Amino acid sequence: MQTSLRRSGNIVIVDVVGDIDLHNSPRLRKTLLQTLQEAQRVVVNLEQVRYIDSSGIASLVEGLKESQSLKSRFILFGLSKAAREVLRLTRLINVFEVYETEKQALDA
Amino acid sequence: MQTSLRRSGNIVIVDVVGDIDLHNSPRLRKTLLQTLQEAQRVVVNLEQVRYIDSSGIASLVEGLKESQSLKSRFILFGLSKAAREVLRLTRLINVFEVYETEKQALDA
Amino acid sequence: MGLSLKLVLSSDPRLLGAVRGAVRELASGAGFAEEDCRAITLAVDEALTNIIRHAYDNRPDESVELTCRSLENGLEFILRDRGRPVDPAKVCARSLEAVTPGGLGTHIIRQIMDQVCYEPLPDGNQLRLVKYVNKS
Amino acid sequence: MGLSLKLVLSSDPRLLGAVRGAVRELASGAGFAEEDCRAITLAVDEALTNIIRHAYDNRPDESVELTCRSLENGLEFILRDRGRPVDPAKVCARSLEAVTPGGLGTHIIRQIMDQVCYEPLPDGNQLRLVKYVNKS
Ligand SMILES: Nc1ncnc2c1ncn2[C@@H]1O[C@H](COP(=O)(O)OP(=O)(O)O)[C@@H](O)[C@H]1O
Ligand SMILES: Nc1ncnc2c1ncn2[C@@H]1O[C@H](COP(=O)(O)OP(=O)(O)O)[C@@H](O)[C@H]1O
Repeated sequence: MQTSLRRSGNIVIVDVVGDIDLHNSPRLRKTLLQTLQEAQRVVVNLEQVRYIDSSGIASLVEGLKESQSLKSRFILFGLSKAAREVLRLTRLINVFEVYETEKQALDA
Repeated sequence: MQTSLRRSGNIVIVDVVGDIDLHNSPRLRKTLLQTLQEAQRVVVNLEQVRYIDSSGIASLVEGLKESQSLKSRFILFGLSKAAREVLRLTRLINVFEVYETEKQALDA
Repeated sequence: MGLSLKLVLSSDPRLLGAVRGAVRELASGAGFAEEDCRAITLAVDEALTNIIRHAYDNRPDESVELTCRSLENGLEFILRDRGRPVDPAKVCARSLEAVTPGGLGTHIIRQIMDQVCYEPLPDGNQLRLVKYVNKS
Repeated sequence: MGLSLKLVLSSDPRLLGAVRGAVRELASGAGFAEEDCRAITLAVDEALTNIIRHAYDNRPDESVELTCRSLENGLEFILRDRGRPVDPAKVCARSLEAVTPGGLGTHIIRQIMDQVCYEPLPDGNQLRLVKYVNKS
């Protein structure tokens, strides 16, 4: 898994690429929590996520919780099939703010 | 591996999809040799070949030899990275008639 | 004839990707649709992740065995470890209605697999997972 | 700590895809570039194919062991079988200049791997393959 950040004003877009599993979900968690300290809105791009397991989903849930306590926004977009399926299985897909495209996520 | 045939006049295009290995290269070989009995020109589409090993290359070489003895044509196009790399390693890339696109292969 | 592939690995999360690679291809070769291949891969990965985290408390140098077998109409996965036993009361213990980061793995496994059977062995633990083709 | 993954499989060509899936991910996790990952996968597959065809004469129910280990700067693969021994005179015996369908596998293995070592064992055969990162 690789993450990279793109900033525009108060918004940070986190592009996540590859497989998210027990090996690297702690790194994703750290990136998300740090980014939330620095931006009013964190937008996570999951288009290139080939695989994500429950530890990766747990990192996203932690991001969501942190954003709620910071009163900032935490948004997902471009869910790959893998990401969509796991969020469905765990019944968490409606808990997140999810958009199809980056533009929708930025405009929301 | 899946193969499917498209006919237009004396030409048959063989679309090969997936992994070609010891398990299925005998099937590829059979398809190629049969098709060569029925068409003046056999054009093999390797765009969707994710993997090919030496047994797959051997099947292509047999197709080539058969076409030479039948005085028909045996053409490859759209080599995937995997196909290109194995044909390079085995120094066979220049032995075949190879084109980039289907159009080039049909017009040649 | 049935196919059988056994993987013996250390309990190191860096090996999960390789196991997934094998399981994904096995599932695809067994005739599962793409979405099922992804699901099966996920379930086996979650089972391994649980062994690493709970049976072995994240110690990366313990041993895990994963035996994959083709059935007439599906695939069977048997995982074996020599770590702490599973407390059945903790499996699928949380409700999926609550929004918390933990406790998702066993739910995922049960939702995907047709058979999920935790069994203590004399010298460790076994988890048997079965998925049938064309049965949702 | 070095990673180690052992695969024990029957000598059935239908399992080659699963082995490739594991090897590809291992190579990627070990830091090899995509093209090298494809090449390493190919070399290991060719070595297995040769065991199935030559050591076991295409009998699909014999056993093969593939042990994959991470080195400080690469990957090592050890293949073991209990079949017919390799005749060293036949390895890379043909010229690559001739256009014939057979005899390509051992050339492919030698061109890709940095170390290729066939070794007889008391009860079978071993092939050791090593590929280093960033060494062409
Ligand atoms: N292989 C295992 N060995 C020991 N305990 C396990 C195992 N798998 C699951 N458990 C127990 O079941 C609980 C629920 O597991 P799970 O649903 O995967 O969520 P989590 O791993 O986040 O706790 C674990 O916390 C653990 O107590
Ligand atoms: N694992 C093996 N066991 C026994 N013999 C082998 C093995 N690998 C290679 N050989 C010998 O080396 C020869 C060359 O192998 P290779 O280059 O892969 O081409 P091919 O398999 O098409 O003959 C084989 O024909 C066989 O005699």
